[in-house]
Amino acid sequence: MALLETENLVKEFGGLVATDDVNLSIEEGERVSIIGPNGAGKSTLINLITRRLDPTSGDIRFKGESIVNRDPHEVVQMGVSKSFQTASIFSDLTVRENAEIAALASEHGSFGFKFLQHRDSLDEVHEVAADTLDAVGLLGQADRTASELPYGDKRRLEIGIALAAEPDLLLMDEPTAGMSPEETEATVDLVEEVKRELGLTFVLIEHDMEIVFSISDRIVVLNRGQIIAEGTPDEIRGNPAVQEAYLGGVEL
Amino acid sequence: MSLLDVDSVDAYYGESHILRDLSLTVEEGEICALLGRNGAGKTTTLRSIAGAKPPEVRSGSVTFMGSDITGMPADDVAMQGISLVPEERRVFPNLTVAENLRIAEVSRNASNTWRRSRTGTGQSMTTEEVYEDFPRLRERKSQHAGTLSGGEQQMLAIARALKQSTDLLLLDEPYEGLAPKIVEDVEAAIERISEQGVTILLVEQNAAAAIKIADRAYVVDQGQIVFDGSADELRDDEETRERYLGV
Amino acid sequence: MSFHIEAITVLLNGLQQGAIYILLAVGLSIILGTLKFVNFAHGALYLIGTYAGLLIALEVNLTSGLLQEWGYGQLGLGLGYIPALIIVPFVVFVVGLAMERWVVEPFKDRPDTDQILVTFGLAIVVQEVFRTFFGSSSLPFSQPSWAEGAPQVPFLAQIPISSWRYYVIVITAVLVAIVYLLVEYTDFGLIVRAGTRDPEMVELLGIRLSRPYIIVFGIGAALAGVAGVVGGPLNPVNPTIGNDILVPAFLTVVIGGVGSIAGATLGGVLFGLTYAILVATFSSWAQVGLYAIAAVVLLVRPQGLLGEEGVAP
Amino acid sequence: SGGGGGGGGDSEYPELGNYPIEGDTATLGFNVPQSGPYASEGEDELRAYELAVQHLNNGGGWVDSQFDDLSGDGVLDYEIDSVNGDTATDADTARQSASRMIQRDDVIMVTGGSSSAVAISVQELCQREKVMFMACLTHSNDTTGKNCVRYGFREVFNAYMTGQALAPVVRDEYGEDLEFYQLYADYSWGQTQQASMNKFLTETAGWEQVDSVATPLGTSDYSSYLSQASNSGADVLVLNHYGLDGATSVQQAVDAGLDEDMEIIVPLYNRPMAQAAGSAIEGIFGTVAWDSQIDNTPSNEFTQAFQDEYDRIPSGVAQLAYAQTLQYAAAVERAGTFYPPEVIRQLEDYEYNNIGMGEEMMRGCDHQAQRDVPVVRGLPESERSEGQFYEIVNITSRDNLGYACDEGPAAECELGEYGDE
Amino acid sequence: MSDEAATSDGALARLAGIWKPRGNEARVMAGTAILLALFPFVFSRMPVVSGFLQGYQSLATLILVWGIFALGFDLLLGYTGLLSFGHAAFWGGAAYAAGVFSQYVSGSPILMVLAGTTFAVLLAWFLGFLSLRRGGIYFAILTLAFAQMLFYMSSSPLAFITGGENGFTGVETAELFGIFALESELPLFPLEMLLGTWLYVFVAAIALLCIALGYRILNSPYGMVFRAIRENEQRAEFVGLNVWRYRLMSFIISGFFAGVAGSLFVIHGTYVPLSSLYWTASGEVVIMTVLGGTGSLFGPLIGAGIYLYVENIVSGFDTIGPFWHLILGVVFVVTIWVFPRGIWGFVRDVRDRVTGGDD
Ligand SMILES: Nc1ncnc2c1ncn2[C@@H]1O[C@H](COP(=O)(O)OP(=O)(O)OP(=O)(O)O)[C@@H](O)[C@H]1O
Ligand SMILES: Nc1ncnc2c1ncn2[C@@H]1O[C@H](COP(=O)(O)OP(=O)(O)OP(=O)(O)O)[C@@H](O)[C@H]1O
Ligand SMILES: [Mg+2]
Ligand SMILES: [Mg+2]
Repeated sequence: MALLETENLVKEFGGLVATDDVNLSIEEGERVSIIGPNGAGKSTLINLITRRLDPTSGDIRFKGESIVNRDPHEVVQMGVSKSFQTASIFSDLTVRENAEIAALASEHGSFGFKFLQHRDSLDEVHEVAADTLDAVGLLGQADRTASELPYGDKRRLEIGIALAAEPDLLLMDEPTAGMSPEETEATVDLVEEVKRELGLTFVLIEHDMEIVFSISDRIVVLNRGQIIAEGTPDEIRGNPAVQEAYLGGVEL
Repeated sequence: MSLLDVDSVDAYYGESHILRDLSLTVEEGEICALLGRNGAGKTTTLRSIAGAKPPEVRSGSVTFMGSDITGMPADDVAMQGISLVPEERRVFPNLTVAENLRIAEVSRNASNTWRRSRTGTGQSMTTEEVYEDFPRLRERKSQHAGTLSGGEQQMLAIARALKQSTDLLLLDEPYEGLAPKIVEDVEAAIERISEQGVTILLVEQNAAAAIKIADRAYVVDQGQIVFDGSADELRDDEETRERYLGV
Repeated sequence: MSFHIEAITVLLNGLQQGAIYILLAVGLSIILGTLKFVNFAHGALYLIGTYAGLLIALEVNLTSGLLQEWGYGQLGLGLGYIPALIIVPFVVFVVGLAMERWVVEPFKDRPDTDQILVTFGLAIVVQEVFRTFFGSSSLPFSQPSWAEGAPQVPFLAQIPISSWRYYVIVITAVLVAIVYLLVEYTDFGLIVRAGTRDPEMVELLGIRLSRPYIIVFGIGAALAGVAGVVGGPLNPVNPTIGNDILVPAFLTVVIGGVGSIAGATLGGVLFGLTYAILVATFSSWAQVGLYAIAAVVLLVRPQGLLGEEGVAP
Repeated sequence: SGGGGGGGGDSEYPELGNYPIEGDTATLGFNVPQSGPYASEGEDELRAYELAVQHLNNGGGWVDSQFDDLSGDGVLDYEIDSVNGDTATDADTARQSASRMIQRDDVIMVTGGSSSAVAISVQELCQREKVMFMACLTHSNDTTGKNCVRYGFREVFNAYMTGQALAPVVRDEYGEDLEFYQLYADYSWGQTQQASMNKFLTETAGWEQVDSVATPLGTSDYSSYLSQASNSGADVLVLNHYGLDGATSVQQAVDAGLDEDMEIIVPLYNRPMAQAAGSAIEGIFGTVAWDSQIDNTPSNEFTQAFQDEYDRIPSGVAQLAYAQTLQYAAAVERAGTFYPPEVIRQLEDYEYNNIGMGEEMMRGCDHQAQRDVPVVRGLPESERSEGQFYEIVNITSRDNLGYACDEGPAAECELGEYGDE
Repeated sequence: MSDEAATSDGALARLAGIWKPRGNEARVMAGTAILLALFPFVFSRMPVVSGFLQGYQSLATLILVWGIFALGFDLLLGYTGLLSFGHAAFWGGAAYAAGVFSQYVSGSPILMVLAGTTFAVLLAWFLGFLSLRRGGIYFAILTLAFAQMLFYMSSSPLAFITGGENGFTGVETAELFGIFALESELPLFPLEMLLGTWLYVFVAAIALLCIALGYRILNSPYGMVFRAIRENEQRAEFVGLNVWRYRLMSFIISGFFAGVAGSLFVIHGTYVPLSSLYWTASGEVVIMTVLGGTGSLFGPLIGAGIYLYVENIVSGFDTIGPFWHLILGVVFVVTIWVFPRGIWGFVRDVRDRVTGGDD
């Protein structure tokens, strides 16, 4: 059984069909990139999966369970995490608290009646938070206020928060947009390392073909809301339809 | 005299010192590229020129067509004939595509009527010309810009700047988020504008793409200019490319 | 009395009631939409408009307050209603400009709760200043003699509504139409609407926004001033009227949809009619009905009747 | 505590409420509306209270001429002092204010109130705190009916008596077999006023009620309600609104042309109201508590004293405030102590004829004064002179008014304890 | 068998563990208790000082009652960042509920508080459910609209229960534990001198519990989650927090405190005015909270004290008395302008500057 499946997924905006009958299936442990020209419907697809948008029709299943009637936070609880393009953190809280929030959410569910419990007593949460911060290399700065961090560290923290939720599937919408090649590389390394250690599955949206072709197991090409091709990087490279619609003859 | 002369500028965000004694010049009619890795200070340079706040320019001067525009508010700078197409897609999401284009005209008209007169002799395209260059925009002309895709929005942002009366066009990563095929369209458009006599200062991380069309290039790192030369020189200067551009 | 007379009476009552809300709501709404500023002191502008109108139109006897203690027992220019109707919008426009400059600007980048709080505080201060100088007791603001009595409506019997209320409806309709055209069809309106979403970009295009902004605020204030002059003779005039009208005015904005002039108008009409119909049928539910309608609209369409999804605070 | 001292035999009685008084000044609490719909009335009340204090301490006015019990040199050797508070025509504010007077300022008596909701809530507090309350302006049947208390007394007549006094007058004027429509302020006073009007216009005048509609207290725009009344086709409109509300509703009724097809009655009105309503009040019948046009010695003396002090004609409210304060002081003198139970006993069933309203009795069974009721009618603007906005058409004798202790509102009254049982 | 015993032991231990004071809780509570015990004496009976302050016993009680209200309000405004203009609904709603309860069921003060609070919590759950669909100004307006609706409900359609504009006069409070008449004074000399009436003792005890509860909530996971939501709602949603639920909880918790306070308000005044549901009551608690200082536990208490002091005592001064409302308005505006964290925040800033900012 696939980890994530969409079945005849359709999203219309007024007359425009942004997602057109998409059947996507992602296996556990896979790295999948979604590419396609501007306006192809990539972000829309991600927003449908994270439940920020309601599909017009069709179904989305995660671990075999339909999620179209779930709230965004429930989807996160089930194990879908999304990293944000800009550093989206809790800037007035400390770095540690940032991680603790995420850990708390995943350890104790999306909501609990724990308003009488002193937080000093939540040992597991402290542990998970510390481990995550260690993994992204921020443990040394745990007690700084997040807003004081340099930008790069904020991006790390951002990813750290996504990881502290202990996801099974990580969605990344243009995670390296605006990053230098080095930073991009560092981010890719971080993700690869995490994947190795946690067995994470992830879905990547990128325009940077170098990254796409170097780290994907499989590439899905969207055009006008439809999947027009799907396959390994090599298959996609040679696909004339993709060349025409997307790469427009650029040498790679 | 150069068209634009940035002389020993120091710029700050709050207390953090971003541009350090940065100088560059842009000659009339050329395409000049400003390259550098993420966080190097490219956007900050453009914003300092355009008068956007923040950053705050604390010392040094910016001279355009011989007049000092340091510290001028953004709208005044724009009136002198400098147009900035910022990074991200800064279209007005609640206006239609056509209205987004019309507002650029408002500014052009304003410059000739109830505001001070323009010093430049700037070029500007008509709406028809813009639609010709970006047929996609004509198709979507009465759609609200907020519902365009990222790439469509980027095109609209460039198109809008072209409709301003412009002597100097500042482009901040115009290819970002664009599909390769569209990148070509945009490249072509930029070259066409340049041929019409508009001077262009192009900011890019993607050095290869920029060098392709640029006459001259600067490389900035940590707020300082570390390379200055023709596009060909940069193409040949492997060390600089490796050190500062990571390619 | 025949049913259609009753229906027309209710309709006119509703429109007139709604008209005052509309004048306030349109101003509030464009200010909220454009400047992103939540003005809980809008009622204070109405209050200023009413007192200014009263003092320009008539001469009044003060019975309490500091002015009376200082010997200004009788106050006012006594110029009549038409001059008041012309002068007051300018006066309140200027007050609006001052307020934009001294209050809105400093609070532009503060959270909207701070804006609500500071203007809520200002509203209290203005009310109390008026109480201090003019006393708490109500001042008589009678309708002009040329608008007294109920006019004979052609083809119908006499409808028990004073002619001033017809004027209120007409004045409101004209003003709202003007503002609507201004915002939708002029370059000024284009700039304002663009600035609503991305002010910095507008400036980068070479258009200075401070002037359009201050004018928007001024227009909103002037509309509140007009509401004060036309609404004054319909109600007793005392320092609390501004804050009393604020709540329904705000509800009108939100049920209409923030930033939408048409929405504010629709909201005002809906409000006025609901009230008038309920008074005519289940009068003890009239006030409850107003708030219930508001609640229902917001629950079904949180962005308001004509509001865009995802726009504004 | 225990520093009673001073006045004749004060120490005979145990502590109760704010008795005994510490020091040698006795403080009275004037709790009047200084904002809200009855604010104009409150202003005049306060003037009269201050005048009363002045006369109690220094002589003058009725203290010299009408009240034999009073010396003009304080009360029982105590100098009279006062504190005042704003009720804002709001029961909660009024109670807070009264509670401050009682607890901090140790007042021995509270007076004031010009909404029945205020009076009823404050007098209930006074009963609990064992401090006397001399109601000034409250006209609801309930004040001395189902909400009556041992510690509260009311000089002014009530809604029931207004109905009794008005019904025959309007019947004689407008005829029988008419239909009437009522609007009323939705609280204690308005409710009992409309019930009383209904009772007597039906029973005495033989009219028929078409409908009776409640309006919230403090309504500022009555137009929708008035349209309903107009469209009902009734012959008479009864506006049971008072103070600013009354002035507004009458004015809006006339503005909308209602007076062309209907007769309007405003059962209770007064000088500030008539003034605010302007020409709208012309020809409209109602009752007032007292008026300076009443020509007898006490009335003239009070008008004179008030004018001397404030250079204006006193309203009925002012006369009530003044009279209630002196009435209390006189009872203290007769009792020889401020000890409330004794003062109460002095007031109960006390007969007097010294405040310009003829022979009166403060009835023991419900603490409601039995007295005459002036019926007035608004004057056209052309006939007004010297601030007279209405003419007195009849002073209904108390013999033709009122009710026994076991009927009407009094039947529901249970006074509660004196506190020394 | 033994298993069972063990688990129930475990449960007991856990329960005790939850209540065990942690951090500096014990210290803070002890300090608060002492302050509460001294307050009425200093305020209304202490020689010289009270003459200067001109306080009185029932105002001391009232300050605590409103203080509890403001404290709860701050949990919402200061920590979750939601500005409600409809808290009068819970304050007044609880007051009516407790009042009606005393008339028809029992006048026991403790039961009255329970009844009023339960009603407020249910109401908060219901209104929160409806109002929390949008934040910012929409939330402020929706809460305002619902509270006004309740006001008008009780002013007319429900007047047969509430007494409408007349207020609810049927309150019948019984003795505390069936022994102590609330309005009577404490029997023993120093106690009477210190605390005054049983009513104060009752209110102060509940206030102490409320402060302890508030302190604990802020140091529970809730405190952290509330702040996270205020900072970045979208991110909070995408770490898997049910933002809506937590907001609702903070609204309900705040309604709980308002309910406790509203019930005490009836017990204190033996009367429910209609105006307790009017939006000005919501406005008052806003002023108190902001004046005292949002985002702190003691700020709102101080704010309540200042507000009521000005309203009831300064208003009586011959010189500035008549302008008390104006003065409060001006002080309020200045506070937001210059010290957005209120008086308490200002004091803390000064202290931090002096001591170098630990704690
Ligand atoms: N809220 C909306 N209302 C109307 N149309 C929309 C909306 N959101 C997206 N669209 C349209 O749906 C199409 C797909 O947009 P989407 O943002 O998913 O593209 P994308 O593949 O992410 O493009 P890019 O690579 O440029 O970011 C576009 O044509 C866009 O204009
Ligand atoms: N508003 C701001 N406040 C504080 N620091 C800022 C701000 N904007 C940018 N910076 C910092 O200034 C430095 C230069 O940023 P700038 O945006 O100019 O870089 P850039 O060269 O445009 O990079 P990119 O390629 O990512 O756009 C960076 O270290 C960045 O973190
Ligand atoms: Mg996208
Ligand atoms: Mg940049």
